[in-house]
Amino acid sequence: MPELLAVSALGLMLSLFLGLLRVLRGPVAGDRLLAMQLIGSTGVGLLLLLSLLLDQTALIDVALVLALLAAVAAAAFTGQELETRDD
Amino acid sequence: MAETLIWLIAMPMAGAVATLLLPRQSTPIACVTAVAASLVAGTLLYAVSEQGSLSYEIGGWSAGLGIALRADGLSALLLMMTALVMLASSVYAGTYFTKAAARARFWPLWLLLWTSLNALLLSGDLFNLYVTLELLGLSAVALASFGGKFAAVQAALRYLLLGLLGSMMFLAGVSLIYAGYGTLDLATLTLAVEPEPVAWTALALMSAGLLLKTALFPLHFWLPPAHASASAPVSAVLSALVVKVAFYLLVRLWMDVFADLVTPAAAGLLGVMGAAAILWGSWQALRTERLKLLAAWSTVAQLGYLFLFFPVLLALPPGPARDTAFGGLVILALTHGLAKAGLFLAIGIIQQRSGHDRINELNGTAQRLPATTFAIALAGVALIGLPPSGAFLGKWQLLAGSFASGQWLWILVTIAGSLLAAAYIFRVLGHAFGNQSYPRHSVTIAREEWPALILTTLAVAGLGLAGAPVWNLLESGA
Amino acid sequence: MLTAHWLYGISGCLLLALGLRTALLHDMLLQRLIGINVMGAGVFLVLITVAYRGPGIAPDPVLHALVLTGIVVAVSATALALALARRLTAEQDDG
Amino acid sequence: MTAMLVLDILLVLSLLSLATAALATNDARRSVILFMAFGLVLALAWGRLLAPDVALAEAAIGAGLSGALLLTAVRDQAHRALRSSRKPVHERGRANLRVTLEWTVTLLCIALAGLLAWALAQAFDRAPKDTLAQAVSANLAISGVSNPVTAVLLNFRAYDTLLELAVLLTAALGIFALGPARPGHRAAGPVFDGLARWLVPALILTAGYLLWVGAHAPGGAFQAGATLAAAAVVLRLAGRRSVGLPTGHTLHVAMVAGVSMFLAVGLGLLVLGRPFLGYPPAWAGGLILLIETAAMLAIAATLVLAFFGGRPTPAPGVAEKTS
Amino acid sequence: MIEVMASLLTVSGVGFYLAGSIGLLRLPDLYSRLHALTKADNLGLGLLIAGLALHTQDLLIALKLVLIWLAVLAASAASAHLIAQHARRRETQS
Repeated sequence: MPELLAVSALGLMLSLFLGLLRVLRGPVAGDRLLAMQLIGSTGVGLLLLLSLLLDQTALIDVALVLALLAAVAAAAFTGQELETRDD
Repeated sequence: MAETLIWLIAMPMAGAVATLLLPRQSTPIACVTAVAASLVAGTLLYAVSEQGSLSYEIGGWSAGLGIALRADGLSALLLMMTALVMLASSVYAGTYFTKAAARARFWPLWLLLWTSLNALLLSGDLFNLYVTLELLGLSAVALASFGGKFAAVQAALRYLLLGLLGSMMFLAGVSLIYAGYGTLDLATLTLAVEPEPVAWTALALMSAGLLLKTALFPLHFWLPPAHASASAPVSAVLSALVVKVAFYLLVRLWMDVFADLVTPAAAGLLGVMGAAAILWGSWQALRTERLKLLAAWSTVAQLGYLFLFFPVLLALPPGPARDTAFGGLVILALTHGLAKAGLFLAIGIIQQRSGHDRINELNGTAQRLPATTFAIALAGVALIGLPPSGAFLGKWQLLAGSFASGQWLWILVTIAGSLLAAAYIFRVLGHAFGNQSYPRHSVTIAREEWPALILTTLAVAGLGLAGAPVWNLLESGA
Repeated sequence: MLTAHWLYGISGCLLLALGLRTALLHDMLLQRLIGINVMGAGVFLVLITVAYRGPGIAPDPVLHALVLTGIVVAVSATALALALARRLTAEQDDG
Repeated sequence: MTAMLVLDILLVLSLLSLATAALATNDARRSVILFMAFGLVLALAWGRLLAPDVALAEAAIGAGLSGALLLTAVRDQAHRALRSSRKPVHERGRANLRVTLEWTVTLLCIALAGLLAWALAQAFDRAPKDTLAQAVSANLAISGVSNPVTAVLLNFRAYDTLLELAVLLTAALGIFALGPARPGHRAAGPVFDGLARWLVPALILTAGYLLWVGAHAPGGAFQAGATLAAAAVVLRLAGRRSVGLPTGHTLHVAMVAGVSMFLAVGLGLLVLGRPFLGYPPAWAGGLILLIETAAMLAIAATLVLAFFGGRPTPAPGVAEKTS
Repeated sequence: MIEVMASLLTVSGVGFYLAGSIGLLRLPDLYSRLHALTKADNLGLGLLIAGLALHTQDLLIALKLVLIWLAVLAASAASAHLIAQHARRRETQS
């Protein structure tokens, strides 16, 4: 099983690496954000695998935080700020 | 007695909290804090002169696992100078910021800056020093941008970026030290360190970061705009204290912790950079149109003298000769701190009264503000290094040490720098005493004029005439 | 010396140099700031690598604590820099 | 474990290529997105190197908050801030000088990396000197907590953490002094609003969990504070202007909560005849939790303030109280 | 038996992830990528988490795993929506 976990982790890392290529290539911001979304959820999966592989239960909490914040980037990027300043 | 060490840090920090929570009473709270912290600094100075070095283990954990605060003669003297400059500048700042809302925002940052200065001078732990450097940098930047003028914010942003760069270099050195020696405690490290690649790479990284922060030529370019565009009380402490504590840390590392590693070539390099700083800084001070920029460039030059001491000290044999020269370094640093702070406060008064600080239009200042003009003249005496100022004693030791070790170049540079300093000071005084009839001749000293006058008097008379205790203190605290 | 030490240690040094180069040379504030943060990441990577003792062995907690402190400090500084920058551009637009 | 080695190599390559790409571009927005991806991969690296505490902080900060912070800065055009200072290069001589400078700096940086790596290799080659780690585990039982990282942060080196909170306070005050906050976001559409509706409570619960768990497992005040701040950021992004950060005096109290609780405990112990921050072992756990709770509030308040970019103004209709 | 199930789920989860990344690289435009991707990574993580949940004996951890999956599902749906909206807005603007 550890071997299988390690190979699975490697598979996810590979997937993440491919996702990064899209982040690097773009061409438009939407593409990069979409790829960020993918590598975010890949990162979550990878952390879960690593938590078993390295016997670090705490990495599940890291995955949880990452999962909860996964939408913040897209929201911060696409959200529209108010124009008027009322000060 | 060792509790004074922690009080020196806790007191301004508590003052910062109190001024923030009670904005209406912030000015009285800040003044009380300033007086109390100065008294504690005085107590520490007395305690170190009586008992020698003091140390305090925070949390009761032995140094290494925990963090120790340490004070010897050098740090006690610099803490006292910090207290004097901060106290005087606090009194001045109370009158400088006329709006209550501005004062309420100013005091917490001001007291946090004081906290960081004291924390840096007392820290005995390398990583803790990194945190204090960041606290110092951030509070200095926040204060430099205070008021929000475009030039000030721009200079503050540059200052912040370079300061961060310096801190990161320092931290890189710290991590190397921990990797190699497994400790962060300075005292433990002093015993463990050996001349080997790990140690000297770490020292080089930390020194590079600190040289950036202490603005040694050619890393000085951020200093004049940042110091000249800040408000007067802030400029005073930036020039007098903030760059100086970074220099203190360099001295601590080169002369104390890593003393075995320092080679004549490395010290010579610092000397050459210092010499360049003296000549370039003084030249720029002579050419500038504005009084504040003059003072800022003069800081670049004066820091250069301090670095000239490195090759001189290293060439002298360890023992009384070196100790005497070292005392000269300390007294020069102290004099410059007091004089430069006084100079900036005096310039602040001129700027507020006449609405500008253009040197060519200072005519009549001597008649209108005699006390302030006198303070500038006193500061000038200290900056040039004339007797009886403390700077004279310091430069005398520098010359004597250079003479004894046959380093003629430093003698030439010191003399040239002093002549240039005389030129830029007399240029200012010449304009200030310029011929202008002025109707009223009532010699009054306004409240805001006192701090500058007291600081510059201390620099000239206090340190110059009573310089001997400095040497005694350095000896007893060693 | 473990393979992980080699890999991650050298990467830390490279990140430090990369960040430093950008912080010194880049024209734009944001990239300089990111450069400084990359530099910090490099130093932190070195520290965490030093703390690492190999699989199944408890790493050095002191270094982990130092890195946590360092991250907080770096974030504070970045936040202040961005606020200063915002103030600058706001004034540039006004005047 | 060749799979692990390949994984390590891929991880390191990702880090280096992301950093290079983020720093090489002139497009600020692109640079920020790449830096966020860098933060995410960095969190994985911390996990891989058995530093879950650091990974938690990086996940909350690097992948979430600082990304949001930098993205709003891009929208403010903050990247233009220092640009005007460098005049466009006209003469050929200046251009050559610039190229020479770039090459010199690049070579110096490469040399620095090499020097550092060489010195580091020498440090690794010695017998591991982990006396400090041993001292930590020897004293862990009387530290009040069982997570050694928390023990170092809040007991053995609590003074560092006190100063760190002072750094946060300084940054908050600096931002505060610079002017009012951004106007805020438009109300988000139903999709994000629906997400925020359950995400915010989930983040707050997670923050509480991380604070509590920090005593015996990875977690603690900083991770909890960053998560709490993320909740406020989500609210802000969803366009809820009136909630998220208190204004006026309440905000001041939140900002100084960490420093004042630390000082109160430290000086209180000093008055009782113990060393500054020298907790009696029996009280240590409780005092540490007390300090951590206050620190969490301060950290969250500061990070949200950073995202707001200035003094938050009260909701429209409420007159501003003078401070 | 459970062991085999868990392994099978994990491996197929990774397979979906890889398919998603390759799709991200190969598909021609943003909208088709959006379409393919949201399915791939949700399914991939779902399978992976199912596999890992079979592995663990701890109920709290299993619960956390499910929570993580739900969070990623929601975030992914919301981000996809926001990105599509953003892209449309850009198109109508230009």
